Order: sequence, then structure tokens, then C-alpha cells
Amino acid sequence: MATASYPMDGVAGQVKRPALAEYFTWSIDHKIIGVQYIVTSLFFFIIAGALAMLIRWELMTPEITVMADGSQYNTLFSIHGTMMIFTWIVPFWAGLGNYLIPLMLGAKDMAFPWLNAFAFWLLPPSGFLLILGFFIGPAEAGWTSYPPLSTIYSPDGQTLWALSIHLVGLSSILGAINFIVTIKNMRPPSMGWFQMPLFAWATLATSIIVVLATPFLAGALTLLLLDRVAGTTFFDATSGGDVLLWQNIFWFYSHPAVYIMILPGFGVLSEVLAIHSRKPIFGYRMIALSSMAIAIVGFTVWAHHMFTSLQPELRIPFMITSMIIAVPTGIKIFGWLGTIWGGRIRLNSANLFSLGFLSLFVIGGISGVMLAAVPVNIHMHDTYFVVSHFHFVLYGGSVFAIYSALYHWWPKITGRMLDERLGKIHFVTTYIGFLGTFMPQHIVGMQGMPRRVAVYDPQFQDLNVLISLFSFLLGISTFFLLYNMVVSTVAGRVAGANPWRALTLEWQTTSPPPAYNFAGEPVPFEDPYGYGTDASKAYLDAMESRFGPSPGAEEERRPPSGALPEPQPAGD
Amino acid sequence: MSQVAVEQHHHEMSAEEKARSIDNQKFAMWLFIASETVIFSTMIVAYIVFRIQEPEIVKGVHEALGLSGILLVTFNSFLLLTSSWAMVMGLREIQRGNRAGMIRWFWLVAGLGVAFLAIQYYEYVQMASKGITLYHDPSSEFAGFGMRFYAPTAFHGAHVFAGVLWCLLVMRRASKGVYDKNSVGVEIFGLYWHYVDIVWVLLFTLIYLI
Amino acid sequence: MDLGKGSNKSSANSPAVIGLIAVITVLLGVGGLVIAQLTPVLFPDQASAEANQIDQLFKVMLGIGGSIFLLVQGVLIYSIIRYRKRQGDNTDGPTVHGNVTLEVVWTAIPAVVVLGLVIYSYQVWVDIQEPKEDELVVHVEARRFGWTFLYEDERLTAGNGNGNENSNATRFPAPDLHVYAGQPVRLVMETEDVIHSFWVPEMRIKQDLLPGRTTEMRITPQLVDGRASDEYPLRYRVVCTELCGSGHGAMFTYVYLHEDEESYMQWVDSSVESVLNPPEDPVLNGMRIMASGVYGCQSCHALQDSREGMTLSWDAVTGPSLQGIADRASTRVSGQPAEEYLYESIYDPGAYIVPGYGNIMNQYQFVNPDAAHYLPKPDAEAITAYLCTVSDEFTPEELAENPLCDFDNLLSYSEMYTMDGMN
Amino acid sequence: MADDNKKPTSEEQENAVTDDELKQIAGDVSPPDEYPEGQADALEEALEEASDDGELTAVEEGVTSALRATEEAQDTAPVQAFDSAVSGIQSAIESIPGAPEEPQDAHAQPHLSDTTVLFGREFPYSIYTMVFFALGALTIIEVLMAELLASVEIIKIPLLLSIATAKSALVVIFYMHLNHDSRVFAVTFLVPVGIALLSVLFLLGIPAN
Repeated sequence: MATASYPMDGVAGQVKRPALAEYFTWSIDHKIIGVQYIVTSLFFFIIAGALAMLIRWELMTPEITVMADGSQYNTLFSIHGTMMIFTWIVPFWAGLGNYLIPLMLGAKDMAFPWLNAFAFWLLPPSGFLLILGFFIGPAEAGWTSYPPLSTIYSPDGQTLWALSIHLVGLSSILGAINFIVTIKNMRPPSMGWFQMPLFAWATLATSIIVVLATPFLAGALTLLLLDRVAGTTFFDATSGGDVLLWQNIFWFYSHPAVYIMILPGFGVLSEVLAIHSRKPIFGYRMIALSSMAIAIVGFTVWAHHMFTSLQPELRIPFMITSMIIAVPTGIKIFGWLGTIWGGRIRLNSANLFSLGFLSLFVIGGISGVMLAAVPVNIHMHDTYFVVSHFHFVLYGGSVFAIYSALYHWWPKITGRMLDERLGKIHFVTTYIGFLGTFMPQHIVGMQGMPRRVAVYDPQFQDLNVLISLFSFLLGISTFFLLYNMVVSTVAGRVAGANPWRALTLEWQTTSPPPAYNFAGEPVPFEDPYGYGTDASKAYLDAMESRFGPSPGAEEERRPPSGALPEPQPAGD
Repeated sequence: MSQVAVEQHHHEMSAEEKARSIDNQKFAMWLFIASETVIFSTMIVAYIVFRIQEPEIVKGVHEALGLSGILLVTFNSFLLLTSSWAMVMGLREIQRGNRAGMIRWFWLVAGLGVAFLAIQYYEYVQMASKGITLYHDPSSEFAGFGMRFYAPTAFHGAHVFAGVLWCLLVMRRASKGVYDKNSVGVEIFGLYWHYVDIVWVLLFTLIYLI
Repeated sequence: MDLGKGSNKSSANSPAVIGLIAVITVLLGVGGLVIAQLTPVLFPDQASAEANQIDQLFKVMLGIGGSIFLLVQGVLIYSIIRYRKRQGDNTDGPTVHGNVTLEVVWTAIPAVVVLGLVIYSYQVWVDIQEPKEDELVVHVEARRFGWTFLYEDERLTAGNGNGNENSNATRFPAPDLHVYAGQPVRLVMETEDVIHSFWVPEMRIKQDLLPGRTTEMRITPQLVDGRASDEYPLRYRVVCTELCGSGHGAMFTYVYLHEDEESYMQWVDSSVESVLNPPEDPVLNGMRIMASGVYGCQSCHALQDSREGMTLSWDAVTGPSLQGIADRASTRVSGQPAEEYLYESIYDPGAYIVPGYGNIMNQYQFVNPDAAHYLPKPDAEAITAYLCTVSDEFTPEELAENPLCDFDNLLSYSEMYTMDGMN
Repeated sequence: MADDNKKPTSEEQENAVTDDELKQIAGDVSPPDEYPEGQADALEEALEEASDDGELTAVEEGVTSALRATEEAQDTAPVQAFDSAVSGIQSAIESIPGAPEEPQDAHAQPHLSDTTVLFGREFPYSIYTMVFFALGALTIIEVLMAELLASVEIIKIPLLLSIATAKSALVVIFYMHLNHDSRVFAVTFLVPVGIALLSVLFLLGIPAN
């Protein structure tokens, strides 16, 4: 069995990473697979982000100017959306979970290492299929692919699209089964359900949704593929089919999928805010249980995506459930505010992105409640207001959480710190670029600009130019992160085992951890967020004496007088 | 006063609990079955909606099949039920340490699976000759039935096929003694096989009898 | 907000503290109100009674949402400023694990708020949905990438000369929607191909058009605040909001909001008149047919033309522009005279595809009135005759002298293309 | 990518804590079973300590008093009810067992009893065979009923559906060993069945046109 060649001794102050080549092999080490996931998804993020830039470039004029025709534009946003969802956010969380869950639970690996590798290796081919579609007549029916546009009116790329999503779906299901079994069965005996880190709770809730919801997509895609290639007419109303059947089954999956994308982000936030505010998470059990509540209620709200197509009398029940789901989300937000209140908030990049998440996600949440109201929805449906809403929760939410997670766990994964100054520049440009891009979209949407159009009413041009300019800033901001990652990997400051002095188990081993993660049996501190107690200080000090001090934390512990020299910038 | 009533979380496991404790592989198999249930439901619902909206067509299909057709399918159902029984008997043998006995039963399992597929193929040919096609044929009197019939049954058939292959694999491994000490590998194949059987029990009733 | 609730129960607090919390609560409330009052200015005109209700609901939600927004951002910013880690401070924060009462408060308050919003939204929705008395029924047909509206009028009967013998015989077509203030309208909508969605932003109403189904929606247009009488009829865009293919963005038309019934009836009368008494001249009749929007030409083609009291002002982009088509018609396919090219392009759109465009135009049936896309032969001839005069290079007078097509020739060509079911 | 940060000296490594010491430190630190009283005081103290001038701002004073009030309110009925409801859910989850202590052995050839005892009588066949007979009989009844009641749909359909459900239940309970295995498996199986049923019922409820 191939495993990574980590040092087993875990000598302090040293960074021993697996050889680069291992990342290109069929490895069954969860840490290798985690990094494979993360890097692959980042690759697709950059491609899909470039498509977004093209979209915004096109939208600077109310006519089609950059693209050849409307189809090409439709392709852009279809692939943009599909890639961002299925090959960026979902697999990123799978990758982060892969890397962290066994570490957080003190396990040596995931429950099924081979299955884990198999699930990952489904991802590159599916992304490849999506891109291949560009060359044989691309999918242009949007990421929702409503028939009959996606069946009788679409080119062959739509078939590739469906195959590609099928593969990602299978990958998610296998990954999720692995997560559930790992979380349930592989904790140390002393770690009860309610001593798990909240990221594990979030991953558990996410995985339950994946196992129960993703098969709906698989089923729907199978029928769609049959319609496309075998001459069946499941969704063709002119031949005894039903267009709403697709919409229902698709949203059976795709609404829960929204929580697949955001729940791990909630988990990240619970970790980062507690650790970087040096305070226990406020109301652990409610934050843990609200994840499960969201997972359950999330199955009952799908039809709010169909408020303009569903029979009018069926819309009300879904309005009720859609609004109710705001309650568990609110519990989390208030819990996080309680966590930072009175803490020692470190304004480092990881925490800045989490705080930024908090401020942006609230806006997305509020516009979400507005959209849940049927009368408001029938005005806003399929307009830029909706585009803005879901970018607030998926970019301002999920992607900000992803950034936060990268800054927070990068030292663990690579053994080196990301540069803080670049990180702050990254945060500021992202935050401003984001607000400038997506705030005005609320307005154009309210005023009457539908989504998915290349040709629009010229009265919206001014705002669209403004949006596009800010979106270019947002695009550029990403490069600060990429540059930072590259430079840090090669020459960043060495992190040490536990630069943040965090209590969860993944920090109680070397960075990066050795093969099988822990030398000997890990000893968890059973209150994962018990900051401020004497016991936690003793535990952290003991750990420090075991693994040596964490030089990465120098900046955090600088005395007021400036007795220590300025932190050395990356590369020194 | 408020109680975050956390029971003593690392108590000794009772014998009862040990018996009920969860094996990784079995748990994963059950989760996989959970996913499969949802996939099958999308295809079954497509059929049920059709059955409700076009009862006459379905009745027409039943008439076209005739009593002999129904009896053939009933016989086919028996094959699967018998294979399930053989499966569980084989599992009992290996749990008792009787490797040869298990392999004998599993030959029956695989053979019945193949027989099921053969009869299903024969039935498909019969159906096709009556004008029940997978693609939509507006001129057929059974228009719309074919796709809703073939999709779930063929998907199920694919599961039986995969099951037969798995069965052969299990037999090969069993003959090497892999399961002598721990039969979980056989048990999870059993879970899969019985699940496929259950799906057929439902499809049989929904499609041929109702 | 939540915190304020708790403190009121406590008698131990000094009045100053209670006062402070009250001030914060009031500030949040006022802040929410200010946000709610300022933001709806961004809505477009309120051209329907539904708009008033929906905007009001939105405003209420915005007020509540604004308060929550201010509360969260306030706590966030306050914490960041006040509790940021000071240099050299390596202590941890206080070990505070939670508070059940607060958990109750911030579960219960959002739940109650949400419940209130559900009830309010439900009332608004019921109101909007409710059938009104004396509704004007307009049939809407959508296709990629345009709309046709069909109006009932009792002056029209089967066989009255508009050519259509099918159920549309008692309806007259229009490329735009005409309504007038105070008259409730019920739209009965069908689509010919994919899913479309009908939306007038100024009227706040949207409904999908689903293949195989007939969907309905109701609007009660109203006079718009601050618009002078001479601005009427107000013109708003009808846009498609469900992705329907390459021309989705360009799939729009207009709704004309007349001030009163009189102005609306004028439009109806002139439309009915032109259906009942079509012009003798085939050229003008062809233009009338195209202008009526009955065959949906306006959905994809651009054309600006005005003559004899009729105007065409189309700016669709999905199909090739018809501007000056007569000048190009004779050179498109070598050996094919202009009139034959034009006629064939209607009869069999796929015969010659203009570079850069897809083969997406409907295949019209010229003989069978029951066909989904029926275009009577006389109409096709009239349209061809009209298109022969759409020239940029020549003035009408010059064309009268030297026509670009031979109309007699056209009639003979049209004999060649009468087979139905050609595909 | 060599790194030359300081390696721990041998002295340092000798000073490193052992697992036993660590267990002692980490020993009794599970999160509190309840939120201890006086957290408002703790917070106030900490805030005073943290602030530059040792004083609370007006906002902080307000929040702290509010927190005090909430602590007082914890004994009220609604709060208690909420708390016991949440605790109930929590203990339900806690009762889900973890992994078997020795996963390999836990399943080493369990000797499940397969004798059939019905109404206090032992039958000559094993339970598996008995179930097989039952499945066969039910299938025959199904086909007979389908033929006999062909025209009486209102009886036929519910009857056949219940027989099919009974057959599935027999397989799940006896052949898939849910009668012996963990309840977690039963939940894992039944939840998706419930979701599938709900979605089927919903789709059936939608009128076609």
C-alpha cells in the first residue's frame, strides 16, 4: 500500500513534506488526497473565474460585443456556474474535510482510503468533460439545464455536461459515505459527539445531505441523458413528458446542495472565530444542532426555486419552510457574535475573512428571506437580485470561508505561514471588489434586469460598467492569494506545530503531520474550545514542549515594546 | 437549572451494545443503499405518475402480456427471492466456518442471478416485438410506457449483473479463506443482494400487478 | 434588540443602562426604517395595483432586515474595534460557554418575525391571485425569441378575412401588449417551444410559460404617480426571464399602458379595422400582416419602416436584419431571383442560412390550417411582396418605376412551394 | 526545500511531556454539562481587564447587565423547557454508539440464532427458510389477487402495495439482519425511504396540467 513518505519522528522546527511527485500518483493517504482535491478545485476556480471576467467584459455594453453570439455568452455563464459549484466549492470542501477530519478526530486516515482516492480521481475527468464541451458544441442551458432547452434544443456538449455532473455526483456520494463512517466510528473513545470540533459537525451534516440528495440529481441526469441519446421523452411535454418533473427532481437535489456548499463554511467559521478570538464558541450545542436542523429543513424548501412555474396554490407551503430555515442560520450568526464579544480578536488574514464572511453573509441571508416571500419573489425571480443574493451566500459566504480556511490551515498543510501583509491586501481588495460587484446587482435586478442576458436595456449600462470594473478588481484580488501561496510554499516562514495555539487535535502534531498523522495515540483536549482556562494553557504548553515552539506564531506573541524584530517577510 | 445533559460519554460498552455496534463497511453499505433508494425513487416516480395519468395504456400492456407473461415474470421473481434465500443460507454457512457449504450456496446465488437476467432479456425481446420501445414512438398504442418501464427495470438489471460479478468475486475470495475469520465482506455483499431483491419486489408489484 | 428584551426584566439595572439599551433599540429600529424608506426609491414605476402591495411588503421586510443588518454589523464593528488584540497581549478571552436564555431569545425572536412575515406575505399573495371582476382576457404566445398577443373582439368572426380559420379567428394579433389603467387583465399564456417567463418589471408580475401547459397571471394596471396625461400611453418592456437560448436577452417587447378606456379602444378599433378591411395593395397588406405580429417575425428580425400610417419598429437581433432586404435578396443565392429567394426563405427557412445565424426559424405550413405553424399562402405572398419593397438603396418612387421583384413571377413561384409537410 | 530552523536540542526533547502527563493535564476538561452561573461576572471582569482604562463602556455595561438578567431568567419555565428539549436531542445523539472497541473481532463470525420460534413452538426449519416460504406464499397471493381483483382497483392497489411492503420488510428485517443489527442501520435505511416517499407523494399531488 502506497503511503506518503513523511518523517515519523516529527522533529520540531522542520518542514518535511511529501515529494511533489506523490501528488500526481494514486495515493491513498488522506492528506495527499486532500491536497489533490484542493489544488484541483483551485485550478477550476481560476478557469471559472476567468469565465466570469469574460461575462463581465461582455456586460459592459448592452449589445453583444465581445462574444460571437448569444449562445457563446450562454455557454460562458453555464460553464461558469457549473464549474464553480461542482468543481470548485463542493470538491474544495471535500478536500479540506479529507485533510482535516481524520486529524481533528485523532484518526490515522479516513475509514476507506482506497474509496477516498477513487472519489478524488473521478473529479479531474469530470472537469475535463466540462471543458471538452467547448469544442463539440457547448452546453448553454445554464447550470440548472431546464428541459426542453437542455434536451431537444441543445448541442452535444449538453450530453458531456450531464456525464460530467454524473461523475462529480458519484464522487461526492462516495466521499460523503466515507466522511459519515469516519466521523461516527473513528473518534478516540474519549471524544463524544459533543466534543467534536464544529467543523466535523458541519462535515457530518453536509455528508448526510450529499448521501440523501445527490442521488436525486443522479436520477434526474440519467433521465435527461436518456432523453438526449435514447429518444425517450421524460421531459418533453409535446410527447407525454413533463417539464416540471425535471425542475422538481433537480431542486430536490440542488436546494440541499446550497447547504452542501455553505455548511462546511459555517464549520470553518466556528473554528476560526473561536481560535482567533481566544474564546470558547458561544453555545456549542446550538451551533452543532443547527447544522443538523438546516440539513433536515433543507429538504423541504426546494420548490421556492420554482415560484414562477409551480402551481400557485403549492407555493405557500414552500414559502413557510423557506422562511423557517432562516432561524437556525440566525442561531449560528448570533452564536458567532457571542463568540467574538469580549475576546482577544486577532485581526490576521484568517480571521479577517471569517469576520468578512459574517458581515456579508448577513446581507445574503436577509435577501434570502425576502426572496422566500412569494410576492416579492415573483418580482425578483431570475433577475440580478437573485444573482446578487446567491453570490452573497456563495462568494461572500462559501468562498470567504474557503479563503479563511486556507489562511488558517495552510500552516498545517504546508508547514509554512502565508504572508500576512499580502493576506491583508488580498482581504481588502476582495472585500471592496466583492461589495462593488454585487451590491449594485441588487439594484439592477430590482429595476428590471433579468439574469443570463447578454443583451439588456441600455438604461442599466452605467451600473453594469461600474459592476464590471469592480469585478475586475475582484478578479485581480485572487492573484494576491495565488502569489502568496506559491511564495509561501517555497519560502514562507516556518509555522511549527501549532502557530495559533489552538486546542483541536489537528494542531497537536507536526506541520505537516507525519504519515498516519500522530506518533502514538493522540491525547485530545476534550473541550475543543476551552480557551482561557488554566488547563488549556497547561495543555498547550505541554504540547509546545513536545513539538517545540511554533516560530510561525512570532507575530502573534510579539511583546508591546517591539523587543523582537519585525516579523520577517516571506522569502527571508 | 439548565442541564446540558451529556451522558457519561465513554462508559463501558455493554454486551448488548457490542452486538449493536457498527462496523465501518456495513455502515458504508447501508449508506450506499440509502443513496440507491433515492436514485430508484426518481425512476419509480416517473412510472407511477404515468400509471396514474394513463391507466388505459398500462392496462393495455398487461393485456398484451397476458397471463403467461405475468406468470413468467412471477417465476422470475421467484428466482430472485430464492437467490436471496440462498444468499442468507450461504452467509450462515461461512459464519459457522463451513467454507465449502457457503460456496455451494453461492453458486446457486450466481446461477439464479444469471437466469433472472436471461429471462429478463427474453421478456425485453417479447416487449419490443409488441411495439414497446425505449424511445418514444407516438404511433405505438403503448406510447410512453416503454421508457418508463425500461429505465427502472434495466437499471435494476444492471444492479443484478453487478451483483453476479460481485458474487463470483466473493466466492473466489472465500475459497482462499479470506472470510474464515471475519465474514463482514460476505455480509455486505448480502446486504446489496437483498436490497436489489427488495427493489425487484416493489417493481414487480408496481409494474406488472397494479 | 434581543439584549434589550432581557434587560427590561431585570430590576437590578440602573436606569441609565436601561436607557442606553432603549436608545440602541430605537436606533436600530429607526435605522431599519430609514433603510426601508430610502431603498425602494430604486424600484421602477408602480404601474400596477400589485406593485403597491409588493413594494410595501418589500419595504416592511427591508425595515426588519435593515435592523438586523445594523445590529449584526454594529456588534461586529464594535467588537473588532474594542476587542482587537492589543500588541503583546497574549492572554485568552474569558471562558464563557453560552447562555440558554440568549439561545431562547435568538431562536424565538427570529421565529416570531418570520411567522409574521409569512402571514403578511400570504395575504398579499392571496390578494394578487384573486380573480377580479370583468377581467380583460389576453392570450399570450411565446416562442424563441418573441411574443405575440391575441385579443378577443366580437366584431371578428370566422372567415372574416384575416385568413385564419382556426380558433384564433375571433382574436386579433398584436406584437405588443396594450392595457389601460384600472382594467384588470388576465393573461392566458402558452409557449410554442421551450420555457419562457413573462415579466414586466414596472408591474412586478412574473409567470413562467411551460410547454404542454397553459399558465395564467393577473395584472391590474394603474396610473403611475407623477406622470402627466400627455405621457400616456406609457411604454414598458416585457422581458423574458427564463433562459430560452441564444436570443434570450433580446426576447422583449413592450406593454403600452393607456390612460383610459377611450385611448385603449382607439387602438383596438384601428387594429380590428385593419383586420376586417385589409389594404388591397399586396405590399401594404404584407406590411400590415407583419406589423400585426401574428407570425412572430418581430421576434427575431430587425426592421424600421413607416409608410401609409403604419410603422414597423423592430430591433430584435437573433435573426438576420430585414433592413434593406430587397437589395440583397437577388444576390444571396446565385441563380435565384429576389422574389423566389424571399418566398423560399419563408417557406423553408433552412434552405439558405445567412452566415452567423442558426437555423431556428419555424417551419411554416401553407395549406393545413390545423398545423402548429400555419401561414396561409396569400399571407406569404403578401409578405413577400412587401419585403420586395424594403430597400435602402431606392426610394419608393424609384421602386415603383423599377421593382426589384416581379410580382407575377412570384405567383408562379409560389405554386412550386405548396407541398405541406416538407421538412 | 530544506529548512534550517532550530532543531530541538536533546535537552528540549528530554523535557517534552510524556503521554501520561498529557493525559493528566487533559484529564478532566470536558466542556461543562451546563452553562455555569456567573458567566456575566466573568465576562465583566475580563472586559475590565482587557480595556485600556479598566472601565467598561456604556455599551458593555448594558450588555453585561442584560447578560445578568438572562442568567436570572434561566430558571423560568420557557427557558427550562427549551433547554430540556435541546438536551433531549443531545442525549439521543449521544446514545448512538461509537465504533466497536475492537472492530475486527466484534464481527468475527457472530453466531446469530436462526431457529424459528413461533407462538412458543420451535419449527424444524431455520428462520431464513421460513421467511423464504412466507415470501413465496405472499407472491402467489399477490398474483392471485391481481388477477381476481383486476377490476376492483380500489381494493387491489392498497392490498398489493401492503403485500409488497410486507415482503420487503421480511427481507430487510430477517435477511438483512436489522433484527440483530444496530438501530443506526434501520434509521439509515428508513430515512431515505421516507424522503423518497415524500417526494413521490409530492410529485403525484401535482396536477398534470
